[in-house]
Amino acid sequence: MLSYLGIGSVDDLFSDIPQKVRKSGIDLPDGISELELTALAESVASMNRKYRYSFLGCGVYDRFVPAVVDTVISRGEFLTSYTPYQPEVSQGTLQALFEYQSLMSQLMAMDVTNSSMYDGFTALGEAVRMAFRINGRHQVLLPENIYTRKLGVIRNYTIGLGMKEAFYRVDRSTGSLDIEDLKGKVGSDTCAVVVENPNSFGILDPEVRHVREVIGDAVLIAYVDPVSLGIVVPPGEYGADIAVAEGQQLGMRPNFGGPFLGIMSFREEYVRKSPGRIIGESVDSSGRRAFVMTLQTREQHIRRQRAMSNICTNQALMALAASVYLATLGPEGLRAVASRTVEMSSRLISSLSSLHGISAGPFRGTYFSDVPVKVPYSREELRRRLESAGIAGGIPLPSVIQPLAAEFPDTYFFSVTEKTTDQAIAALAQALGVE
Amino acid sequence: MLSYLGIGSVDDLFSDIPQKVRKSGIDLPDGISELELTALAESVASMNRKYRYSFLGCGVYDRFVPAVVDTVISRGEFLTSYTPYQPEVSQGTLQALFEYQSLMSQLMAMDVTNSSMYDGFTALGEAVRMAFRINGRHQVLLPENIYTRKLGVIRNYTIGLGMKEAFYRVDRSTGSLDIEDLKGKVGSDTCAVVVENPNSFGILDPEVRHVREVIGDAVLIAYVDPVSLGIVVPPGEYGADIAVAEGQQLGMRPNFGGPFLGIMSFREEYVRKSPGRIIGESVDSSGRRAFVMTLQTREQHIRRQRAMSNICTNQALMALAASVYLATLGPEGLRAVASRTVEMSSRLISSLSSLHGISAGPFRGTYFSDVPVKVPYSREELRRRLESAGIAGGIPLPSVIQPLAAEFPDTYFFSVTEKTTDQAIAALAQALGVE
Amino acid sequence: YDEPLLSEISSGNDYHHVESGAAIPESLRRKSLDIPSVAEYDVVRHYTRLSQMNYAVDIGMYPLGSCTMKLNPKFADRISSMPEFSTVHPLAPEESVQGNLRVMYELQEFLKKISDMDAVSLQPLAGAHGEYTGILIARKYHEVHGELERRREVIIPDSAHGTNPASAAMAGFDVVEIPSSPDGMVDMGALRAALSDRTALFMITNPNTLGIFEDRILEIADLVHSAGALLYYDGANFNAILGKTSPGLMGFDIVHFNLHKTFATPHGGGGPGSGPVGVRGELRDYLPVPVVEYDGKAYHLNYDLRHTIGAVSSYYGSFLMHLRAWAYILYHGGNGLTRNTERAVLNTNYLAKRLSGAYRIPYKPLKKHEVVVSSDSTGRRAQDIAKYILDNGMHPPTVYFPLIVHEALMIEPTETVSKADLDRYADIMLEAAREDPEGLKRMPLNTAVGRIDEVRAAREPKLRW
Amino acid sequence: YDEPLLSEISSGNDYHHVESGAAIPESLRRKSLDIPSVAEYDVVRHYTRLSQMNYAVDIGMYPLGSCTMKLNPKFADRISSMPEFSTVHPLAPEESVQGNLRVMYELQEFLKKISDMDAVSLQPLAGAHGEYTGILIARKYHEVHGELERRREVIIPDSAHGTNPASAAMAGFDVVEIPSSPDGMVDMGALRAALSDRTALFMITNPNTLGIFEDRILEIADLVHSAGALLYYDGANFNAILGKTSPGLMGFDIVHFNLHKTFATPHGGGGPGSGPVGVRGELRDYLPVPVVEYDGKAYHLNYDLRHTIGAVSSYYGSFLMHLRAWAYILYHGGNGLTRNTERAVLNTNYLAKRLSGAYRIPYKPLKKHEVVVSSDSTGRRAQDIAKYILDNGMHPPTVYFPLIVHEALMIEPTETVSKADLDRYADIMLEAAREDPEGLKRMPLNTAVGRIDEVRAAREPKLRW
Repeated sequence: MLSYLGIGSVDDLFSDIPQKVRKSGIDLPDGISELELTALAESVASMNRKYRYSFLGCGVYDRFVPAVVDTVISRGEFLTSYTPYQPEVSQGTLQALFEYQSLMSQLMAMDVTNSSMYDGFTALGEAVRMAFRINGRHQVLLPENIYTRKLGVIRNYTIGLGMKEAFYRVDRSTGSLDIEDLKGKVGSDTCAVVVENPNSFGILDPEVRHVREVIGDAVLIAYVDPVSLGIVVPPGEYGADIAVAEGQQLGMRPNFGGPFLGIMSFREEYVRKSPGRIIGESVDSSGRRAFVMTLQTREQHIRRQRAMSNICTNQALMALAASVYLATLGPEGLRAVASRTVEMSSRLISSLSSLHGISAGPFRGTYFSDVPVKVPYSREELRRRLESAGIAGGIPLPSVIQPLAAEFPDTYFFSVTEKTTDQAIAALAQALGVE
Repeated sequence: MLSYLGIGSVDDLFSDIPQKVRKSGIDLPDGISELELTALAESVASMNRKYRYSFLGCGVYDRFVPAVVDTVISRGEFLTSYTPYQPEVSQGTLQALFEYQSLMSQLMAMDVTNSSMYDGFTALGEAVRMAFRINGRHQVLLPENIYTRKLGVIRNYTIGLGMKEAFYRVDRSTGSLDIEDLKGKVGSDTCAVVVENPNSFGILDPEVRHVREVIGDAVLIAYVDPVSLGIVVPPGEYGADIAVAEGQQLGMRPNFGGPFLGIMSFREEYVRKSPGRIIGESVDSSGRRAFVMTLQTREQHIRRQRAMSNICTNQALMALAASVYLATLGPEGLRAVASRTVEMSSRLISSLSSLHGISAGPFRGTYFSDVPVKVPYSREELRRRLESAGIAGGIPLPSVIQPLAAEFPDTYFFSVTEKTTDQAIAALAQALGVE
Repeated sequence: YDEPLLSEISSGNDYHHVESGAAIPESLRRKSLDIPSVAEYDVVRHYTRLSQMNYAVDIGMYPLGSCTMKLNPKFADRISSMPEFSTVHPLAPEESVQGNLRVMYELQEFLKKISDMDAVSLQPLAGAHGEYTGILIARKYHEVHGELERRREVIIPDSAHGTNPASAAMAGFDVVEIPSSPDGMVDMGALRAALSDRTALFMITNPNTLGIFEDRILEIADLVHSAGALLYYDGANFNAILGKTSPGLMGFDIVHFNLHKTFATPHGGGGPGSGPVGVRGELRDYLPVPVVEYDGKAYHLNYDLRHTIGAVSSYYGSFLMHLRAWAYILYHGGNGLTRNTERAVLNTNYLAKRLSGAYRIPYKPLKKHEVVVSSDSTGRRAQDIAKYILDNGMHPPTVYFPLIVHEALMIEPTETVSKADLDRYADIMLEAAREDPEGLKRMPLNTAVGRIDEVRAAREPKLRW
Repeated sequence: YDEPLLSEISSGNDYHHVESGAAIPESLRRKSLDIPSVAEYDVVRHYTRLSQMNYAVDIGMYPLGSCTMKLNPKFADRISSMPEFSTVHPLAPEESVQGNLRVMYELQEFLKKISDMDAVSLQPLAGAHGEYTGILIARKYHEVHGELERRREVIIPDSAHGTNPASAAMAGFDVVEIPSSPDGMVDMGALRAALSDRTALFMITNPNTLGIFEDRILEIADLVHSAGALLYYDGANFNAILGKTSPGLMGFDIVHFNLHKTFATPHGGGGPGSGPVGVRGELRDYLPVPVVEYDGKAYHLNYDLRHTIGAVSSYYGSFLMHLRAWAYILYHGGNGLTRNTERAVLNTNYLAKRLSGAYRIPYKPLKKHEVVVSSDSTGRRAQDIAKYILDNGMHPPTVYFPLIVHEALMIEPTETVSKADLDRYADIMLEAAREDPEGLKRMPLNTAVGRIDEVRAAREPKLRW
């Protein structure tokens, strides 16, 4: 190829880079064999501690992933393809994403779902931005117990809008939102109200059904647990305008925090204000059904600075994983997983509640995955007990809901999934029991 | 469907089974969820002990498998397809097997290779049967140190032929075959002579080059290590008529003994006497290159009791694995793996030889993977030392070569691959060293 | 794709392999190694493209008769790829491989319960290998009883799989073929006439390759046993009878199982298979060694069976396939296995009835796991019908087998197919029966290649690049 | 395939799920859940068939300009699927996740060496997200320096990726677009004119989207810095310069990396991406938290940066992509990464020269990672050329971008393509330039579907079943 190009060496191809900024190679070791790399990776992996039982959760769960999910998403044709700019050779991705939009819309009981966002937190940030595009107002109402990091992401997503936050109360007896307090805080500049179900106390909140009627025409944004929707009333049924969720539980592993999946559904009338990619059904030249990226005029590559969002690459493969997960489980399977989760949290509560000095599930409501547990000893002591029993879990409430740190200094989250066993709960009870 | 068939229940479909032989269900527990099954499998898997270092070998090796191999063979289109009876929709498997035949023929330096046999031992059994079909004689000459189990398989494969075994000597000084002894045993009824390279003492045997000239027109069968052929003279170059090998090392894991891959190559003139499936190149109706199972008149589904073998299902997926392995490594990669193996066995020998009372590599020749090591203590003591160091290895020579048990009571095989590290060898030396 | 051969791709190998400069003596050294040198990106692309030129169970219905191509569950793929199972060396100390031995032991027990046989060996590597093993057991049995010299014959019906006679001949027996009766079953008269004190073994499959249940099986067993011979069950069609009957109840002495059929281990484009063998009572001591035993505390490899035929393969059989079958049986359970059989048989009879308008369906209408139809009633050749099916994106049935049916199409839908696909399949086959016969001969047109010149492939064999 | 929607498959779910009969209060209860009920065999077949309707890097060359679709190595797939990495919870105690933290720390260090920047955050989840993060950093920087009120403008060349202006606008800045000079590079006069004390940031990519290296980059950096603004490097085109130059040497303040481009993490049909951000010296304290640090003994998550912009995503970024990029960098090493860039640039220039006969290639001939050609010289539309390529089994270039080239085809072959494929690609494109223009408009004919009515899709949106 060099001779075809009439050059003497590859260096000639870089002659346009001024000497002053030239680099001669990278100061990193030379490449290694696949054998050495794999051995190194195994040895680094073994630096992570293995626990016998895990009660870690707070929005990220190590749920069971059916083997079908891994099989499908590891297929090279899905894994190594690009954003479907050429629809004729991307019908696989396009149809799968159209199906994802459909499945999620059914799960949320919402009109429309976009083809994915980065993760739950950024999806929530985008939802508030979208609410602003809908009504142009400047106050967002949030639950007082929202995760601090989630709030931080909302702030960074709305920094260019001049959005002001306000917080409504969560009842300390039921663990549900305080509808009167919320009502009192809604004003004429209220852009959006964010409700969570389950909320950050782990409670499945029946009060969300009453929010719509007290917030006027503010945009109602629901942040939900998608697995819970197997048995829990979906956002579309309590009047949500936008519903968002972290989809990690639907066929993905905890992945140390990523990749995750931001799910975002909304009312049909708002679709042209919505961020992200969206797939539509159309026909091809011979009238056959075909799928294509659509409403692209909302997007950055067409609309540039006037785009609805800057999203380009999103989480297509994770959307596929979530679809395959739901398709594999089916309605009965998802119901069972959700139901089993509630069952295990209730077993966890009864098991721990019998222990002296422990208060498990201090609120009166129904818990889904995350159960706050108040313990009678120091964080160090708790850590010691859990470690020696081989148990991961006990995320301090103050670390994830910082404003309530003073009120709940000794409360820790222990979370369950359908994988949680009675044996694990017994081990936890033993570890927490005062000797 | 029941109503279409005009029956009341599925039971009606089994009315032709006489009551006397009817079974009402199977006395096994009901099905379980995928979650429970996977957890059970993990717990059963954990009943296997994990070793820090392994020196197990003697024909089965835990070599490094490039990720590409697993990726390709786990693709559903290869994994879940059938024997390519319908060639128009099986060109993937057919071309891949044709390529396998080609690659193996190049590796062996033989004319033709069939599209796979069950494993190395049965391939050797079939090779002796094939030799009988070639010349109809009744004596097979084998090395005296042949693995006892390999011999057992040959016996079971030739039981219908009235084949008699005779054994030739292996020199105790060089570890190579004794060409004079072999020569003396060849007779007019000698059907086949089997040579091994490396032989069962682990020695790369230079004498194999001289066998052809002393065995007249008996069929020369070479049993070789396919990885060694990266650097070692191939059977085609020392006059083998049939070359067989265990292909497990080419991209498969030890698999607790299976599935493996029997490789079988031979001279072109014998192809119509050969067992197993074979793929040929042809053209389709429009003259384009296409592949198809061919010479099927040798096979059981056509020839029935006069078939060259009873093989129907063979090891197509493993043949694919071996092809992808060789394609990925390329000539340089295979050479390096073979070369590294020799390097590590030589390091093992020098490391252990410095230990008091230990004799590592008692023969004068060049070792490939398997090194016989004579130790000064009991089998129990050896086991204790290895276990406490987390080392697997030390297959007793008497257990795999039973006729020589009395001569080598305290000799054990320690085997290396390209994965063996200096650290592992040091750990072994420490474990074996007399305190 | 018009996919080049690996040897025609010249991108140059770029794999990062281990390094070594060690040399061996000149007398051992290979001069050159000319396998292809291809870059990793082209290796990946080559095999990915090749894979797409295959039909597969993962693509659609695959109703090859007597092959039982059902869904190979992905949970079994996952379990069989756990390195804790697959990296275990067969010669590792027994106490270090208890997990693998447990899987094998439990699978032996499962197969006993399913078949009502008394002992099982997992060692054989495929169905035909299991047959051969079974025949070696029969051979040894007669040898131990001093009758081998006399009992040189194995009787086999003309509808049998080709492996039956091939395996019998391989073990040195003479094959006596008996014709089927007009009802497609064993001709009792012919069997009686064939049986004698020269008979070593009678081999059949039930239901037979016509998908028909041999309802005189107990009578057959009596006849065979009265003649001093043994009765062999070819397990290729086992998917028809799970939980409904068993070789043990039917009086068989030896049986092989095809794990890659009945228990859904993947066929891999032609293997690996796995063909465990089960035997009744006194034949237990003839099984190949080792077998796995459990003493209540630990699992052991027992090499010490009194009349063992010894070794038929390198180690313990196709362990990863044992593992998959073990997982399959646990997942489905006794109830699920029985239900699978029910669905498979229901699907077959449904499809048979749908086809019965255009295709001749010989023998009695009630089928088990498969149905053999003849295209002679359509005036079109079975092979041409098959190619029409190919052109419509599905896989044809087995054609021209069993040999006793003219223009045979042998269809086994299995339980893992939807009614929608069954209907689509029936529609395609019915269309084919109406299609212009000359047009059919030019098919397939929509496949990677057209009809292939098989004669040329056999006359001028080109078997490598 | 004419593949039905999942909702049109009615085989009935048969998955063995966990059992539970627990109930929740009526007030919380969902009445019905109507997602499809499909058997596992149909789920597998549906998605396998869908997958085959996709083009992919594993199928062939994928020369989408500015997308860097190179081989995604399988060793990285294997490593990223090790459960020891992937099942780790982000809130597990720091001392229990040292392996994962080591990977992240080392990747930060690798990216620093590659870019000559001083600190790196792995948190952003895609390239555009990295841009937004970078812009938030710039915003905070000006805020800390008391200049945010005044500095409301972000300057962006007209050849920039669309994400640049979109991200800037999202952070509340006004976008000032400047035209390119006749040589396809930054128009220095226009830049000088645009810069002022209202400028917060100048965003460019180098080489730019025309594949041309901006050789006045140091002058640009001086101008921008003199105006008190910061200089942003869009890392989408990083594959052109590994080991040859770096944003650090060129004077950039902030840079994002696309791990899914330069470091070959798979694109997954549109994500997940990963867009780490690097900064120079004093901006280190502005990075999102946490960053990973190493004290010589253990790895730590540091949340305590003085001017941190806080959190831009749920946790630490797309960890599995970090892991893959880490593996990619280790496998190739410093020498391999540089060689990859050399091959990528060589391939581009080779392809450019081969195409130069028929296609107009605007601006200077020496290209880096990609070349933009115009089909206007052929009298055929870029989109039609693209469809001709589709019909020949390969993937077209990016079309109609950058916007400043008429009928643009933006081609980036990358280093993982053989000369044979480059030649084939050139041949196809040259053929297309000679093909009947009307015939081209009817293409593609060989793909799963023909040309799609995009107007209808947008006018009457049907966005779900």
